[in-house]
This record gives sequence, structure tokens and C-alpha cells, in this order.
Amino acid sequence: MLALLKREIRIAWRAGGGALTGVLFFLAVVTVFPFAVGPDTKLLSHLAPAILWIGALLASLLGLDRMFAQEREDGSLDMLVMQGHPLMLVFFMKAFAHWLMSGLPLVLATPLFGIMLNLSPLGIGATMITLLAGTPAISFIGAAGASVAVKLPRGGMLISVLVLPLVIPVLVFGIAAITGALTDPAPFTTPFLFLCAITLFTSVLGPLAASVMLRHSAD
Amino acid sequence: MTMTSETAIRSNASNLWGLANPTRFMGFANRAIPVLGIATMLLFAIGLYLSFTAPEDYQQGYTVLIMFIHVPAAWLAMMTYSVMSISALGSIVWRHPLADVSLRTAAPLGAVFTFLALATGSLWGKPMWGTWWEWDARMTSVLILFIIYLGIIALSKAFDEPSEAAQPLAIMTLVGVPLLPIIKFSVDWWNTLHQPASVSRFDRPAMGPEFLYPLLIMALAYMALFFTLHFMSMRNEVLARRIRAMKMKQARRK
Amino acid sequence: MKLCVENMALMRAGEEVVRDISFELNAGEALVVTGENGSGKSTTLRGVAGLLPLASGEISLVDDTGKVFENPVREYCHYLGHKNGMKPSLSVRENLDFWQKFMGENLLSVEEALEEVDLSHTIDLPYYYLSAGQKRRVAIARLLVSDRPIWILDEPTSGLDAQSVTLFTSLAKAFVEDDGILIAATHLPLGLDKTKTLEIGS
Amino acid sequence: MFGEHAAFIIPSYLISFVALAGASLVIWRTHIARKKELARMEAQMDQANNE
Repeated sequence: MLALLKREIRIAWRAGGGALTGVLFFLAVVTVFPFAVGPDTKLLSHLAPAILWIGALLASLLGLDRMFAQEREDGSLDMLVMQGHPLMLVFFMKAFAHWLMSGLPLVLATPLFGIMLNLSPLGIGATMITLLAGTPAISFIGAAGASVAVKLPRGGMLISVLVLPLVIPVLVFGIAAITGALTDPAPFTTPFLFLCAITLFTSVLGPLAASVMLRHSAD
Repeated sequence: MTMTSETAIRSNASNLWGLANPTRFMGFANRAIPVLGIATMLLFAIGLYLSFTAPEDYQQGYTVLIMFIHVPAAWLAMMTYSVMSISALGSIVWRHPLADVSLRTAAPLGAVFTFLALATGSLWGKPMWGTWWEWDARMTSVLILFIIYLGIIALSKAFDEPSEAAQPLAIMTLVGVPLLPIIKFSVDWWNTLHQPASVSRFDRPAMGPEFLYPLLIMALAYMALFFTLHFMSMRNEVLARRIRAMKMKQARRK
Repeated sequence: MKLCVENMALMRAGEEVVRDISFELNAGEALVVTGENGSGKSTTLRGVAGLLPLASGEISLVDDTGKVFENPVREYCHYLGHKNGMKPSLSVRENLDFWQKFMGENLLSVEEALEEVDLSHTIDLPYYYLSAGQKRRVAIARLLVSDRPIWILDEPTSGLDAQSVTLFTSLAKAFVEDDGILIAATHLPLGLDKTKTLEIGS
Repeated sequence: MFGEHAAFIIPSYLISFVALAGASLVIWRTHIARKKELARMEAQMDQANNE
């Protein structure tokens, strides 16, 4: 099982892996906003958590269709499905590897983009923690979405349409936690705990849906 | 539809499609749809009559009339999703082909009801809140439900072979089931975060009977309409699959 | 060790492709599946490998004392389909090493397996450097790195030159004579004495 | 008859009627079309069979 994780990471770092495209897209989204919203830093800093979160959300959605489609095309999905390993665990690993390659880099890049949007250090810290807790949920629900559209040649767009409404709670609690950290009356811990709860819940729901879907449909 | 051609279709279509009971369903549908149609018409007549004779509400004036078509639409939007979830279970657990037909045909109806709930809701809000769209907790959840419906319809159209789409549709619907309450909860939370303690537009004071009856009758009318249209759409889908099966048989024969 | 398949029927995209397939294979026997293209050879192999849900019928694995294995049959099978299941950006060693770790029950080491298919010189090359025939031989080497009592091969020699074909048939012969069960969709004689055939006509 | 908010009540009923009646009409028309198509295919098949 660990071998699967290592392989996924190695592939992502190799030429065609696309580990960095997520971060680049995140950068693109963040730089676009000031052009739309205007350069005044006070407004930008107020919007910064939202910009960072929406950027991270879209960047994670991007890489989802490669999660299973590649495996099916080169035939390894058949063999992954056949082995004695519990399929849920296999797809949990796949989703986790996807998160490592697409979610984690976003979290690490947040300070840089936070400064660009002149977000306060506390804001950057809160954004990083909430992204760290929230982006896995996107990969897990995304795994369910990706498994459903594995046979479609242009499934990418469809996966985003399917997954986006379902990850709205992640966005809501992420931003709620950040505003909780920044403004006094609002609590930080409650929304943050909800965020972690959603991630844990989806870490079971996503791989379960993917395993039911891909148990037989790899042909 | 003379009997002979009906049996003719029944004989070769069912083995073509290799399914035991669509023909029994077609028989049932042909009988049930007219009955449901009349019931719907009746319920709408009574409902509309009661709505329009309801006294003017002391607070909202006549706009309460919009409630009589907004609330049933929102209820139906939710009910359709539960019908789809049950069909999804039927499609995954018992691999029942009619369950997939039911799921696939219910989604557009759900989208229509959700759209109506949004349209009438925004029309209802304008006189009171002055804006067409109010990011009120209930309306926002209905909007998200609308996007989910469109997603499922897009998924059902993405596969060229209908029976291939059965499993993806069922799984996506079932994945939505536990997440819908979470979405509802998070939207309520988000709503209190941005508009602390403003009276949400829709929690009306306890309704007097003179408002409750029209509302319930209208809700029943909407439900009857849903089942009529759902059975009709399922019948259409069965016919479409038979035509498709025949075309494939013809293609293979030459 | 006996593999029994009783009147298996398989559906694909709503159409019944294959009906009442039955055969029994004891250890040390091979089954060659023949039939023209599109007759359902691949579907049948995928059905036996557990990659397709059975519309009807039964597949079971029985050991010498008649006790049925409760794990699904697919856990005892190697499956080699039309696609090789290797990642182009990884090197041959990394690919085989991954499959050995993932599938468990190590048999030959990666180096020995590659020697068997005469590809030791490509061990550290990225997989996409290799020619189609070489890629197929790497896929065949994958069968050697992990031990499975049943091999299910779908046109294993596609893309192989004559010399590699003889190499493959000797490997297959060695496997079957070492009490392996082999199911292959191929047109080449495997040169084995106890081979059954299964004709799949439309 | 509808008080000063008539400008909102009538459109909402109108939209609801158009949407629901429209959906029913579309479903009914596809039903007719598909039954005719099936009958035509059916006739074609019979004719081909007894050739």
C-alpha cells in the first residue's frame, strides 16, 4: 500500500506528473483577482482569505480527472482492482496521494500569496491551517467524482460540476474559521472542528463511492 | 394501440432488452397515468380555488398567494431528490434497470421544481426586501440543490450507452445524500455568520387554518403532478431504450 | 487445485455478450481460448479474472481436498490484458518493483525476471524508451515477480517478434508444468500436451 | 383583486404555469413521437422478417 503512495508521488514529480501545475494555477487565480477588484490593499486584505480559498478549491478540482483516467488507460487499474487489498484503502491512498501533490503545495504556497494580498500574518496562519484541514476533503470527494467519470474522454469539466456543489461546506467552514481567527466575536475552533469533521467523513465516503464504482467498471 | 402490436412489441422487445418487467411497468403506467392526470387536475382546481379565496394576510397582504406555489415547489424539489436516492439504491443494490430509468427521468423534474422554487422565491422577496436575490439560508440551499440537479443531468447525458450510466448516476446521487444535510447546515451557519440574527424571510408566524389548507392541497397537487410526469417520463425512457435496442439489432443483422 | 467455471454468462453495456461458458482446469493444465475478433474472448477472460460482474453462472477454486477457497478467485490470478499496466515516466525497475511490492508473494527478483525475458539491459531506462515488443516482455516479466497459481493472458504474444514468442512459450510451458493453471487467448500453439480449447462463436 | 403586489403575484403564477404546463407538454409530445417511431420500427422489422 505504501508502495502505491511512493509510486504516485514519484510519477507526479516526473516530467508529465503535473505536481506544479496546481500551484501555478493557484498563483494565476490569485494574481487575477486584484485586477478585477482593484489595487487598494485594504479591500484586498479583507478579501484575501476568500481569494486564497477559492483559488485552492479550483486548483484541487483541476487535477481530479487524471486520478483514475490515467490508470485505466494504461491498464493498471485492472490489476489494482484485482488484488486482495481492500479497494477502499487503495482509493484512499490514491486520493491521499492526489492531495499530497495538489493540496499540500497550495498550503505551502499560501504565505507567499498571502503577502501578495497583504493579508496579516495571523490571517496567513489561519488560512494555512484551514487549507491544511480542508483541502483533503476536496480530494476525497473528488475521488468519488473522478471514479464516476472515469470512462468519459472529457470527464474533467463534468467532475468539477459534480464536485463543486458538494464541497461548499468545506469552503464555508474554512472561511468561517479564518474570520473567526481575525475578528474577535466569531469563534475559530467551532468551524475549524466542523472542517476537520467533514474531512474525516469524506475520507470514508469518497473512497467508498470510488470502490463501489470501480469494482467492476474498469473494462 | 391495438392489442396485437402491443403484444408484438412486448414479445420481441423484452427479450431484446433482456429484462423481465418493463412490459409489466408499461401496462401499469398506461393505466395509472390517466388516473393520476385527473387527480392532478382536480387537486389543482381545489387548491387554486382555496388559495384565491383565502383572506388577505394582515402582514403580507396578498403576496401570501406566492407562498402557495413557492413552498410546494421547494418541498417537491426535496422530495424528488429522495425519490432519486431510493431509485439509486434500487439501481445499485438490486441492479434493477427500472430504478435507473426512474433516477434518470426524475432529475429533470427535480430541476424544474427547484427552478420554480427559486423563481417564485425571488418574486416573493422583491416586494418585501427590495432585492431580487436574497442570500437567505433556505434560498441558498435550494440554489445549491439546483446545481446538483444540473450536475446529475449533465452526467446522465455524458454517456452514449444509457445502461453504462446507471452506476455513475446512482453513486453520485447517493454521495449527495449524506452531504445535503451537511450543506444545509453549513449554509445556515454561513448565513448567521454574515447576517447575524436577521429574521429570515420564510419563518412565518404560526399559520391559521385558512392558510394551511390551501397550502396542503397545493402541495398534494404538486405531488400528484410530479408522479404523473415521472411515470410519463419513465414510459418515454422505456420506449426510447426499446427503439435503441431495435436499432442495434437491425445494425447487427445486416 | 482446480478451477471450475459453470455456465458463466457475461453482459457488457447492457448486451449479453457471452453465454454458458463451462470448463474445469486442474493444476498443470492450460486452456486456449479461440474465436474471431469481437466474439467475446477478452470479455470471457475478464469475467474469469473477476473484472466483470457475472450475469449468471459461477466461478470457484477448489483445492485437492475439495474445499472451496473463500477468497475471490481473482486474488489467485495474474491478468495480462491488451494494455501492459506500466507507467511510461517510471523506469522498468521502478515499475516492476512497484508491482512486486503491491501484489506480494515475491517470486523472482526484478533482475532475474528481466533476465528471463532477456531485457536486463533496459532495467534503468524509462519505460517509454522501450519498443512495443520490449514493453510487452516487461509486462510478461511482471508475471514472474509475484507468484500466482493462475495466469490469465489476453493475446500475450501481441507485438512480439519470433524469437520472443519462443521465449514466451518456454516460460508458459515451464509455468504450466510447475502445476500452474494457464488460460490464454492466443492463436499460437503452446506446445503443451494437456491443452484444452474453448471455442467462442457468436 | 391582488392588491398592490399584483405585479409580483401574477408573474410568479405565470412562470409556474408556463414551466409546469410546458414540461407536461414536452413529455407528452415525446411520448407520441416515440410511440410512432417504435410502431414504424416494429412494422419495418415484421416486413423484414417475413421477407
